[in-house]
Amino acid sequence: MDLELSAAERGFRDEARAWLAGNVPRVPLAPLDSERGFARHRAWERKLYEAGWAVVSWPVEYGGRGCSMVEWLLFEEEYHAAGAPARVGQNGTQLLAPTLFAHGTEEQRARVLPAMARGETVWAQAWSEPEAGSDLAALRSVAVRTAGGWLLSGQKTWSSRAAFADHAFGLFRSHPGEARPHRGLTYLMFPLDAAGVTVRPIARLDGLPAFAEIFLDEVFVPDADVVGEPGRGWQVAMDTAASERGLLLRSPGRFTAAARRLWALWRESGDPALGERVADALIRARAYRLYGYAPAGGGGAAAGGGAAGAGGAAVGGGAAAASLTKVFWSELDLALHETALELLGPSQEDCGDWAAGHTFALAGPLYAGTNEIQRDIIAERLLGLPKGRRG
Amino acid sequence: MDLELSAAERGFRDEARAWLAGNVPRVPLAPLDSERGFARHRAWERKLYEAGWAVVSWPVEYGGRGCSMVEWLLFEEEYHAAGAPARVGQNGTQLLAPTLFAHGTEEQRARVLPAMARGETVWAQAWSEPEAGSDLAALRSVAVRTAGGWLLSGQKTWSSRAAFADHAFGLFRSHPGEARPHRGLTYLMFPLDAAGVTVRPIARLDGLPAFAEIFLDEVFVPDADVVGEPGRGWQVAMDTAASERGLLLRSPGRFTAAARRLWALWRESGDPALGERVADALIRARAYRLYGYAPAGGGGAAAGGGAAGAGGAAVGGGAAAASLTKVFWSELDLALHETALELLGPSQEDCGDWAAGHTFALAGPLYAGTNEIQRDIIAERLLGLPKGRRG
Amino acid sequence: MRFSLDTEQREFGRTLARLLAASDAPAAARAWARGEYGPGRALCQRLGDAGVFALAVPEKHGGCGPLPVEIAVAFEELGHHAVPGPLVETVAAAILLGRLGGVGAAEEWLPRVSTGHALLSLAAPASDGYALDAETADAVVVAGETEVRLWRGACGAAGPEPADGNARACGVAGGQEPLDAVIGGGPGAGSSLDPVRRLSRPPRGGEPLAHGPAARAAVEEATLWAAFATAAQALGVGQALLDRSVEYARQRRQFGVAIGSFQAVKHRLADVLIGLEFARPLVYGAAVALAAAPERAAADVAAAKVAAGEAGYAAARAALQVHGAIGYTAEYDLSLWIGRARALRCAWGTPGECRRRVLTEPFHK
Amino acid sequence: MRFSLDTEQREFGRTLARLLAASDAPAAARAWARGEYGPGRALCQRLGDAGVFALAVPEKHGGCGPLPVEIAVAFEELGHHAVPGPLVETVAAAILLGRLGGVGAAEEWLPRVSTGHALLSLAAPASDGYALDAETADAVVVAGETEVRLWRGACGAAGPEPADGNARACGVAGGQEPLDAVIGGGPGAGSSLDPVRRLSRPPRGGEPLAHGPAARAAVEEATLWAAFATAAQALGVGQALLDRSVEYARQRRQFGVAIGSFQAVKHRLADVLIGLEFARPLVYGAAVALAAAPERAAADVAAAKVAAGEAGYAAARAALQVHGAIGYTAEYDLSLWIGRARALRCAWGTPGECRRRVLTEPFHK
Repeated sequence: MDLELSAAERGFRDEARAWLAGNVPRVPLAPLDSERGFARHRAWERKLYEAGWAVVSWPVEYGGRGCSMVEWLLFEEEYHAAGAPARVGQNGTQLLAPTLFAHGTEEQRARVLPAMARGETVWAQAWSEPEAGSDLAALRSVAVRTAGGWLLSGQKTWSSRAAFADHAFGLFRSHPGEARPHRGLTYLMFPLDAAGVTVRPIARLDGLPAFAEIFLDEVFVPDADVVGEPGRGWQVAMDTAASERGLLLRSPGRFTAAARRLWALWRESGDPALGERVADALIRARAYRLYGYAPAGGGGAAAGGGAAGAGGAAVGGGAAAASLTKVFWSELDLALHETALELLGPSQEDCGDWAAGHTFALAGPLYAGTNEIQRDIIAERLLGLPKGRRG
Repeated sequence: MDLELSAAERGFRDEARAWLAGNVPRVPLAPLDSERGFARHRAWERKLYEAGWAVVSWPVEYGGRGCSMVEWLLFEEEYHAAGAPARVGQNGTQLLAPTLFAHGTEEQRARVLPAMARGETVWAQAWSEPEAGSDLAALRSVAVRTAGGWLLSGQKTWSSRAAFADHAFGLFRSHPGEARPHRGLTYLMFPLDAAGVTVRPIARLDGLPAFAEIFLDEVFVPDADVVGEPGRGWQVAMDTAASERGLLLRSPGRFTAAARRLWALWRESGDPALGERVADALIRARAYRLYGYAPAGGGGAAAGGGAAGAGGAAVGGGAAAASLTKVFWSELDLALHETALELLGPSQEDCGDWAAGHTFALAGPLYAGTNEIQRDIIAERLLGLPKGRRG
Repeated sequence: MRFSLDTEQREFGRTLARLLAASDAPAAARAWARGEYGPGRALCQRLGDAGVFALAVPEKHGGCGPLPVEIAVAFEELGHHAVPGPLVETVAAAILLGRLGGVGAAEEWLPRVSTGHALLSLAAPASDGYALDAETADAVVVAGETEVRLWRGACGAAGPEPADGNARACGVAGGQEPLDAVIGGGPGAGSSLDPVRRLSRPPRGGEPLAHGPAARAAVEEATLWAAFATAAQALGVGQALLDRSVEYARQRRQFGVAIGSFQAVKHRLADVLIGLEFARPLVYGAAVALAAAPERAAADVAAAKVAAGEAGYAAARAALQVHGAIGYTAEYDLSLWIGRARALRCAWGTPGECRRRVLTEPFHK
Repeated sequence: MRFSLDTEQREFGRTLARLLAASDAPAAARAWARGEYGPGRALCQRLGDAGVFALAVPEKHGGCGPLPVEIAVAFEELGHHAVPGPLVETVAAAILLGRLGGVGAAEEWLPRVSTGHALLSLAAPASDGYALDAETADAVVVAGETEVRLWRGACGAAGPEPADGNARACGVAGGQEPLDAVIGGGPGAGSSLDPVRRLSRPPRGGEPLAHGPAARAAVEEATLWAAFATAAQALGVGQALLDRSVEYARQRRQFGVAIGSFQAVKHRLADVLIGLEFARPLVYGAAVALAAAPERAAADVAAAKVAAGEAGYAAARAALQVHGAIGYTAEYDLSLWIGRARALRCAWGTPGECRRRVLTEPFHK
């Protein structure tokens, strides 16, 4: 058991560090969820792509480097430590792409992934509907069979990035009349500028249009844009849902960097009493980092729990283990930002990064399945407690 | 709006303070839940009684002073600040006595209360049964009608003080076959040395027999020892249950004194980082104290919430407000003792009072209705949220 | 001892509640966030008519204050209805001016504050030198450690707001330096905790009002009142968040049932109620302490501030969790209270500062 | 990088688990609490045979250590099965003796420790000078700030325990002072957090082993190992508490359903699992750090200690809440783990001390 990097891993890390040191914009980009900021972030993705850093864990043929999980974790550590920009393409690279790797056709991968990697096509997710939030299986938007494809109608909401994105992917009810609500769904990709699509941006707490409603009125989607088998979209989506909330969505490097910044803030402005919470942020970020290094802790659909050692017998629930991770990082993120705001005091309202980070962190326990749902999943699938009334 | 004491209140407080200063044992009594300690604590009750301090809020005719709620709160503050002994008779004085005041006969009050006040008769509660803990309505012990009274059979458990007490009170199923499980119950008092009663002490975490099982085999109880109407024991008991968990059970003075002791400990051995938790203990104890002073915050069945000011519209649920209090003090008690143990460090295991206090505090979220049940009550009765599956 | 509101105080609270319920304060707050101060100023005028600001002004300047219990009642309601503007600051600055006594500024400003015709802002060490909504305040009291100045706001000499309700084109009075770049505030500003609030640092200069120990004592006392009024406001904000969350949890259905029937939702909202119910006595305890002797009220005010600020913030967190994504949107009114709860938690005394105060200075009585 | 156990390490854990499952460790713990050390000593002997104590003893004294990863595996199991005795202290004292090198005490004691024939206790500044179970330990290493002494236990020179399993009537070896009054421990003692643990302060005197900087460094390192082994043990204790709580929540019915179907119960146990799952990598991270360079492992050990200690204690609180009153009784075995979790939270480094360590000394790598 060791935590030594191989020479290749060290070389990879040093290369990433050097590139980032020379290329991360010195002045932060405008916020991701503004029109100007979106364009800047898209350009940054292109720059990453050209240097080979856009999608390091993907196979080379799609624009990646075929990195191992450890290398990906190292890259993320360097990326966040360097204070590099938020990733505008993350819905695509972390949600859709794993789905295409698992369920897509070769043609879909070749068509979709390289453009995604270059930042040419930015993807929005289109899961929720007004009556289907936590209860995703209750969704009502439909895909009606037509010649050579499907006609999508209905309303999606809370669609992250959709205000400025190019394409979206989501679930639609294609086979009505199934006995159970999560049957008869189909996973589809569609362009946001297609005929019949109306996008209404929705402003987040801070006023930025971080998500949108998408109204669909008989939007034609060819069969080529169905992911997986028609009618089996739920299974396809659930794989994505696990990546959406696991380690791949919010990598340990993000919190390691934030905890270090918090520590620096505390040493500068330090209320000794807040030391307890600052230490906890450092410790929890450390725990998450090591959790990631444990092979079983690896994120996404393959996750099998973070037990580095003996005794972690309770964990073996595959995708359900991503629920552990999601609750952990979302609560860490909030605690960390709350402490920072308190350290900043009244000037918290004049503190750009930390205030924006707090706004972002506030949503953590909500998106990708509320933490209440995650705890239900943990209790039922990892601990084996009886199902409650939910679902 | 003011917090000024009247001349009479100041006089009362000063009298209590002076008496306690002269009479509180300098060496702590042996633990309440040991045979020797029980006897010592009983003797202390006698001493309190003789000086007029045993049951200050009771009418004079039963051994009290007819004190107001404010005077009772003042007495409790002085009592705990003086480090006076735990009250061995509390099951009787705070649970049974209010029930007798509300539902008992004049004969019962005259017979039971003075002996209780003198510490001659120490009462145990006998609510829980093996299959009826949180779900008290599930109880199975029976009272069968017989000439001039009832025959009690069954098993009670977690009966506090029963290892050494003289009498007990509890609920028994007297009218079987009722449609709803909390109908057809009768509230009865019985001696623990009666024929057919077997008491098996149960050791608490620290090994002391703080509670007992009571086995009943056709124990005769005369009609004179039925409290309230036969078959309507649930209502009678629910009144008691509210006092059991409200302010009357754990008075603010207890926590004010403990928080001050914690503060002193911190100043002595002080980890600055723990200051945050020490401050919270002081603040929460202060909040509880002021909550008590608000007329509506007054404990027990009459409680209507602690809103001193405007806006406290949510609270108006009578007995349900005691649930607020119970969750509040039980969590405060635990947090306070956890902080103390941490301040003491490894010597926590050699710290008598604080370790014993922690053991006691650990039970707080359990007894008198678990905090989970209390939160259900708060949500359903005070906030008006829909009933869940419980009950 | 009578630790409860009297009939008149309760009636005062009810009157304000009625007034505010009829005033669409959320719309005024949204306009305020856009820099349209008209509706908010009009609302403040009505509050002035109802006697809210007179509570902070001494009788000799046309007020009836300071009356801390009534101030708490009023600020609970102001928080409950999300009223925008430098309300806490107006009260605290008025108390500061009143405390300084014989200065001309008191005679000039306090009668106008008392009637709701003037709003003040206040910058002090406890606000890290920031002033709230200084760009629309009629004057800003700028308090240093040992000196107090008055900065005649950009709009200081102006008359009532223009009829179109938009921000006035304000000039700079009497050759003063202009405000620093305003930070925070406004929809889309990105980095603000509450888009309705705009903070700025008043420039150096302005009219000197006092200095030395008297100034210091007055500033300390004003800071105490600011923390106190903030606590009461946070309590009202928290109560509004709880009320709305309960309402939503009763109606919103997922998995075939009202989400309010889930134990996780119930317990979270129960904890919010506990937090608010036990913060409230601290707020009124602080009011009683301020009425008795402000110089001995520091710990009580600090306890009220930390408890109410944290309870309000916890209510915001729970409200977000209960509402889900809709609670996270700016267009849904809930966001007004969520933003306010976030900002008030650390305004006029962070939880950490308040706790330190309690640790170093015991409660009196 | 390979941050996971190898096959041999996993097999070692399974072997210990089987051994302990067949040994009725809870009964040995209960006997230990009554002062009947026989069953516990016999169990330690079997653990010694299985190689547990050799992990802390250098090869030249007959062991194979120190091997931190294996020690973590072992102590998770020891915690999981509630094994009584000064196990952490034996390991830490052995490491201390091994680190001191050429002293005769190492040659005398380490081979016996390695085989499970001797149990040691350790008093150090980090334990506030208390030694665990000194009355039955064969020797107590007494570490001051700059000196190390050896106190030959009351039973230090004795042979194997008497067949009746009762405490030996121990004399005091070599004219040493006897132990201070033993505190804590024993059922009915009233003030103990864990009736199975007995703390005492070793008397002055005893055999000097080392002093000066070398002694200081060795004591610091031994303290680190003690904190580390305590963390691993706390993790195992927490896991046992969770396992039992889940089992109970599936079976216990109230209100007509298994209590494990209540969301409040589910979420609480889910949080316990999260706490344990994210403490575990810290424990093994500390093991790796100790293996690499103990002098740079302080922050890692501190992080592991606070996370595992708090996770174990949270598991105890949740277990109590799920079990209700029965969990609060001494006669139900759950109490063994609850008591241990309470004691281990602050043993060999309180959460506060550990957090301070992390704040002042960064993680390496």
